[in-house]
Amino acid sequence: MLKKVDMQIRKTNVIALDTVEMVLKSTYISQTAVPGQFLHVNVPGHTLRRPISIADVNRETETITILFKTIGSGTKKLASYLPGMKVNALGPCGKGFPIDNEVPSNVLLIGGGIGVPPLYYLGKTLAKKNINMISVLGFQTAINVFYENAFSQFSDTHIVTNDGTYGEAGFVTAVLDKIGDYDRYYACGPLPMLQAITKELDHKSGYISLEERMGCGVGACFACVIPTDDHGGYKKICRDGPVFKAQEVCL
Amino acid sequence: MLKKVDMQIRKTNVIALDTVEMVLKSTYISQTAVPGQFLHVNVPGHTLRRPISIADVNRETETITILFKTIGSGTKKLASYLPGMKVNALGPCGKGFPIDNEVPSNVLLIGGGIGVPPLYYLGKTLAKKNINMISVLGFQTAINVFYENAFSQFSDTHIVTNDGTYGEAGFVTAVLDKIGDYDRYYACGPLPMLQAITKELDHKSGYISLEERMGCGVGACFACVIPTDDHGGYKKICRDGPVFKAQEVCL
Amino acid sequence: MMDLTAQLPGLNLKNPIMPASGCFGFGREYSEFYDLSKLGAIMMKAATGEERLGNKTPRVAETPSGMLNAIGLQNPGVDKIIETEVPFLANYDISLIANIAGSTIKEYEKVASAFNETDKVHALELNISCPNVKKGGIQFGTDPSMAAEVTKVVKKASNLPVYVKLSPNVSDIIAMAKAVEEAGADGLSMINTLTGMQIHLPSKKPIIANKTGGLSGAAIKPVAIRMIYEVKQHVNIPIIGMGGINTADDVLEFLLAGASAVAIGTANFRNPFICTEIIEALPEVLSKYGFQSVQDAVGKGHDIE
Amino acid sequence: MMDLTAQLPGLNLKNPIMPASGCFGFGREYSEFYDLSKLGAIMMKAATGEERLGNKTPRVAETPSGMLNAIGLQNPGVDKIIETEVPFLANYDISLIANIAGSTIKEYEKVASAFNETDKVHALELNISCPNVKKGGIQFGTDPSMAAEVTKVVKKASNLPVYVKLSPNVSDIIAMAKAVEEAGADGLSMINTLTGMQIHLPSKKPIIANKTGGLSGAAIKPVAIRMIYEVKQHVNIPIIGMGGINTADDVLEFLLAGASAVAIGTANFRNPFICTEIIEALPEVLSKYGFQSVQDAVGKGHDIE
Ligand SMILES: Cc1cc2nc3c(=O)[nH]c(=O)nc-3n(C[C@H](O)[C@H](O)[C@H](O)COP(=O)(O)OP(=O)(O)OC[C@H]3O[C@@H](n4cnc5c(N)ncnc54)[C@H](O)[C@@H]3O)c2cc1C
Ligand SMILES: Cc1cc2nc3c(=O)[nH]c(=O)nc-3n(C[C@H](O)[C@H](O)[C@H](O)COP(=O)(O)OP(=O)(O)OC[C@H]3O[C@@H](n4cnc5c(N)ncnc54)[C@H](O)[C@@H]3O)c2cc1C
Ligand SMILES: Cc1cc2nc3c(=O)[nH]c(=O)nc-3n(C[C@H](O)[C@H](O)[C@H](O)COP(=O)(O)O)c2cc1C
Ligand SMILES: Cc1cc2nc3c(=O)[nH]c(=O)nc-3n(C[C@H](O)[C@H](O)[C@H](O)COP(=O)(O)O)c2cc1C
Ligand code: FES
Ligand code: FES
Repeated sequence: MLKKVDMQIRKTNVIALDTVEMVLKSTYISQTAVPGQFLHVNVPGHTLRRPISIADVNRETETITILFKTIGSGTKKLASYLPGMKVNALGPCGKGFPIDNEVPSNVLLIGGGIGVPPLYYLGKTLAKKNINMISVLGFQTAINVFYENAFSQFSDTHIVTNDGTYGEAGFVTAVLDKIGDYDRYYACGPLPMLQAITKELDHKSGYISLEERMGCGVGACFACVIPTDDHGGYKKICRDGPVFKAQEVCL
Repeated sequence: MLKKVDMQIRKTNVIALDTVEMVLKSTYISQTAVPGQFLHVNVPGHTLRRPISIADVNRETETITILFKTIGSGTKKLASYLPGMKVNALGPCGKGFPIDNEVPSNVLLIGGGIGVPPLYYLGKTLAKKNINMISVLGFQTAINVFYENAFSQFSDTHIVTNDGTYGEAGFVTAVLDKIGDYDRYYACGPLPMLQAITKELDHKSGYISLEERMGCGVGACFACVIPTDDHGGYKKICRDGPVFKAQEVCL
Repeated sequence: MMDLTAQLPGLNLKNPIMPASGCFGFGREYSEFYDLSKLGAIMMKAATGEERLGNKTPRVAETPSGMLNAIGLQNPGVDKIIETEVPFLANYDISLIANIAGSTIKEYEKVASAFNETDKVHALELNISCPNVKKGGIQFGTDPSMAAEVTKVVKKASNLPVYVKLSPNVSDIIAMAKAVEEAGADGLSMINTLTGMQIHLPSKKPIIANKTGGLSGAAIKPVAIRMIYEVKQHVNIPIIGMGGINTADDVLEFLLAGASAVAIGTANFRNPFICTEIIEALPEVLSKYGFQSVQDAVGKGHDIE
Repeated sequence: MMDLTAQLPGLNLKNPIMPASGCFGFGREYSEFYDLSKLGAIMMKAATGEERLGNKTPRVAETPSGMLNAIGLQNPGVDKIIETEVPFLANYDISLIANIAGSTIKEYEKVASAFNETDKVHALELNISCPNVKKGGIQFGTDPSMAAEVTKVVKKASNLPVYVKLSPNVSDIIAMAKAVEEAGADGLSMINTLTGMQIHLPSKKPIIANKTGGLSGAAIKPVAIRMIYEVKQHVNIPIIGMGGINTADDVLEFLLAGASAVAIGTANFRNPFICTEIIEALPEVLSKYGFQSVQDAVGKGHDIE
C-alpha cells in the first residue's frame, strides 16, 4: 500500500555526468517495494512531486537507492541535499515488473540512460531466482555510463554509447542480434528506444516501463494515461504501470 | 552608494521571543552605513526583498548586526539560516538619522518593539560625541524585551511593557513626562506609537523612522510613499527616508 | 469547541473542506490514505454523457507556484459513474457533489437528469468553464447569456441544487455571476483554472499536448480571492471558493473574501493528506483571528458599512 | 557572435531586453547599479496629463511567485517628465518608450501630443489597461471598440509609433489585439497585470489600500505566454512580451511564443542587475537551443505548417 514517508538521506554520490545516486533510509519502503516501482518525491518549493524509480533495496539496512539525472530545478535541488537531511515521498508507487514463477530462465534487460536504474533492482531480484540474464545498457556518451560493474555481477553486460566513446556504438538496438538467446525482455528508457525495441522484438514476450509527466502519482488525476490496445481505453502509468506488457499499450 | 552585496553569517542568536540577532560580515556595508539606514534582504524563494534596519556596525571586524522579528515566511526562513551561509542584500539603503554638529547635547531615543534596533547604532554613535541620552524602549510583554543592557551602556534606559510584566506599564508615552530633559527625540516603532509621540512632542525637534511595504527598496517603484506637508507631494520611505523630520511627513 | 459546520443549499457540511473536482478522482485512491468521512464533501471528477478519453499526453506541467493541466474531461460517462463510483462514495458520511460537463446543452441536460436517478448525490456543480464546450464559437463560460441558458436547462432537468462553476478567464466576473444567479443557480463555485501555456525549450513546442492548459495552484490565489470578493458584493447565493488553497490560513482568507465553503485541488498532489490536515488546523486558525465558527468568518473581509 | 538585435517600429534595439514600465522609474535609481546603455530600451513609468499622487499605501504585497501592486499611476505629469526625466535618459544609448495613461480620451490625446515636443522618445506605449481608466463604466482595456477608439486618437495625435499595452483581464484577448491593430497600432505590448487581491488575516482587510492590485511576476508567466502565442497567430504587428520573466530561458520562451522583444518588470526588485545579467546570458541560451539570432527565435514555438 502507498504511504507518505519521510526518509533520511544516508549517502549521496555523483556516479556519472549529472547523475546522482542517493541512499535513503525507510523501513516501510524497503520492506514493501518490488522492482519497477517508483517513489513520488517531494521537492520543497515545487507544486508537483517528482517520480523517481527505486533502483535498489536493502532489507537489512532498511535502505533504498535511487538514481537520478539532474535535469531541471527539482532534480537539481534534490541533488543539493546532504546526508542527514530528509526527503518526503509517496511510495512504493505503481506496479512493478512481474516476478512470478513464469519468468523464463533466460531474460534480457534493456536500459537506456536514466531508464537503467529500475532494471538493477530487477536484475538483482531475478539473480536470486537463478535466471540467466543479458543486459544491454545504452548511454549517450562515455561520461554518462554508470552501473556497468553492478550489472556485470548478475548478467552478461553490454554497454552501448550513441557516439561510440565507450562500448559499442549506436543505439541499444544495434547489439540486439549480436547477443545470446533469451525468452523475455524487460526494458526501460526513453520513448524512442522503447518504440524501436517493441517493434523489433514484437515476436518476444516483453515488459516495458514507461515515463509520463505526472500530477498526483496515485491514480486520481488522469494526467499520466497511455492508450491501451483494448476497447480504445487508457491505463494510468502511475497506478496501472509504470510497467506494462509490451503489447498492452500503444506507444 | 547602494550596492548589492553577499554577506556571510557570522553568528545568529535568538535574543527574545521570536527575535533573532544576526551578525553579518560585509566590508562595504560596515564601512559605509550610517545609523538609521537599512538593508533590503533577499530571501530565496520570495519575489520581494525584506527591509531590515542596521542595528549595529563594527568597522574593525567588518561586521554588521541586524535584529529581526519572525513574522511571516521571509523572516522565518531567514531565521533558519546558519553561520557560514550567505545572505544577499541591497544596502546601505535610504538616508539615516542626521548626526551633524547641530545635535543637541541632550536627546531622547524612543523605540517600540522591532523599532528598537536602528536606535542602538544611533545611540552608540551619539555616545562617541558625548551626547547625553535617555532611552525609552517599549515592548509588548516581558519576554519580548531585548537590548536593555546594551542601551544602558550609553543612556538612562527605561523599559515599558504594555502589560506591565516588566518595567513600567503601558505605552512609551506613559513615561515621557517622568524622564529628564532633552532637546530632540529620535523615534522608531509602530505607526500608532509614532502618531502618539509626534502629537505629544510636537513642540520638540524630532526625527522618526518609518516602515512601509516595499517593492524595489531603491526609489524606483513608488510603493513606499508617504505624504509630506509641502505642496501635497510624497516622499519615498526607501530613498528619502526611512528617517524623516517629525514635521516633514503626515502620518 | 469550534463550530466548523457550513450549511449551503443541499449541503449540510460538518466542515467546509472538500477536494476540488478533477483533483481527487472519485475518491478511491485517497481513501487509501485516510477515511473520507473526515471530509465535508467531495466534488467528483467531471461527468459527461458518454465516456471520454480526454486529451493526448503530456497533460500536466509545473509552473512557478502552480501547474497547468489539460486532462480533457476524461471520465467513464455519467451512467458508469452512477453505477460504480457513486455507490462507493455513498459508503462515507459526506456530501457528494457531481461535477457535470458537456459539449452541447442537450448533453448537459442528459447528464444532469441522470443524477436524478440516484439519491446519493446532494448537489450538482455545473462546469461551464471547460475550454472545449462551445456554441457558435463562444464559450458558455465567458458569455453571460449562454451561461444563463445552460443554467436554466440544468436547473429544470435536475432535482438537485446547482452550483455554477465560473471561469476566471472573463472580463467581467460580476456579470457572469449575476447572470447565472438570475437563471436560478443555487450557488457558485469559483474559480476554475486560468488558461495558460508553457513552451518547452528543447522541443520548441507547448509542453501540454493540447497546447493550452488550465493554471491552478497557489499562483492563482490572488485572482480567486479578488473574484470571490467582487462577486460576493453582488449576489445573494453562497460561494464555494477554490484556487490555490494550501493552508488553513488560506481557507480563512477565502472565508473572509466571501466563500461559505472551500475546495482544495492541486494541493492534494503534493500532499495527499492536505484536506484532513487543514480540517485539523482550521479551529486554531479561526480562534487565533477571533472567530467562533466558520460561519462567523464568512464575508468578514468586507467593510461593514 | 550572436546577433541580439531586434528591429521594431521606431525601435532599433541592440538587444531585446528592456525594463517594464513602472518597475524602473525613469532609470535614475538603476543607473547607480549599471550603465543603462547596456539595455535595449527603457519603458518609462506612466505619464499622465497632470501630476498624480497615486493610491494610499500599502501599495504592494507579496504573493506566491508574484506580487500585487496598486501604485495608481503616481507620476509628476507629462510636462515635468519631458523636462527633467527624458533629458536624463537621453544621455544613454538606448531607445526610449514613453508609457502614456489618462482618465479620458482627451487626456490621452494631450499626453501623446506632448511627446511630439521632444525628439528623444522613440515610441509610445499606450496603457489602456489601467483599472481607473473608464468611460461609461467600461474599461478601455476590456472593450475592443473603446480600445480601438483611444488607439485611433493617440495615433492621430502622435508622430511616434504606438504600442498598445493589453490587459490580460479579458475574455477574448484576440479580439482586443485585432481591434487595436485595425485602429492603427504599430505594435502590442503584453501583458499588463492580472487583477488580484490578498486579504490580511490580522486586520481582516485587503492588504493593498486600493483593495485590488495588479498581479505580476513568475506566477503570471503561463498566462502571458498563452496570450502572446494566441495573439501572434492573428496579428501582423510585433509584440513586446512581458509577464514574469526572470531568466534568459524565460526570454527565449517569450520569443518562441511570438514576442519580438521583451520587458522585465517585477524581477528588477529582487535583482537590480536582472536586465544586464539576462543580456549577458542570452547568447548562450540562444545557441544552446540552436538559434543564430534573436530574430531567428521569434515565433518558433508555433507549428510551421
Ligand atoms: C515512473 C517514472 C520513473 C522515473 N524514474 C526516474 C529515475 O529513476 N531517475 C531519473 O533521473 N528520472 C526518472 N524519471 C524522470 C524524472 O521524473 C524527471 O527527470 C524529473 O521529474 C525531472 O524533474 P526536474 O524538476 O528536474 O525537471 P523539470 O523539467 O524542471 O520538471 C518540470 C516538471 O516536469 C516533470 N518532468 C520532467 N521530465 C520528466 C520525465 N522525463 N518524466 C516525468 N516527468 C517529468 C517533472 O516531474 C515536473 O513536474 C522517472 C519518471 C517516471 C514517470
Ligand atoms: C525601513 C524598514 C526597516 C525595518 N527594520 C526592521 C528590523 O530591523 N527588524 C525587523 O524585524 N523588522 C524590520 N522591518 C519590518 C520587516 O521588513 C518585516 O517584518 C518583514 O519584511 C516581514 O517579512 P516576512 O516575510 O516575515 O512577513 P510576511 O508578512 O510574510 O511578508 C509579506 C510581505 O510584506 C512585507 N512586510 C510585512 N510586514 C512588513 C513591515 N512591517 N514593514 C515592511 N514590509 C512588511 C514583507 O517585506 C513582504 O514583502 C523594517 C521595515 C522597514 C520598511
Ligand atoms: C488536474 C486537474 C483536473 C481538473 N479537472 C476538473 C474537472 O474535471 N472539472 C472541474 O470543474 N474542474 C476541474 N479542475 C479545476 C479544479 O477543480 C479547481 O477549480 C482549480 O484547480 C483551482 O483550484 P486549485 O488551485 O486548488 O487546484 C481540475 C484541476 C486540475 C489541476
Ligand atoms: C510596481 C509596478 C508598477 C507598474 N506600473 C506600470 C505602469 O505605470 N504602466 C504600465 O503600463 N504597467 C505598469 N506595470 C506593469 C508592468 O509594466 C508589467 O506589465 C507587469 O508587471 C508584468 O511584468 P512582470 O511580471 O515582469 O512584472 C507595473 C508593474 C509593477 C509591478
Ligand atoms: S499522475 Fe495522476 S493519475 Fe497518474
Ligand atoms: S520601495 Fe520602491 S520606491 Fe520605495
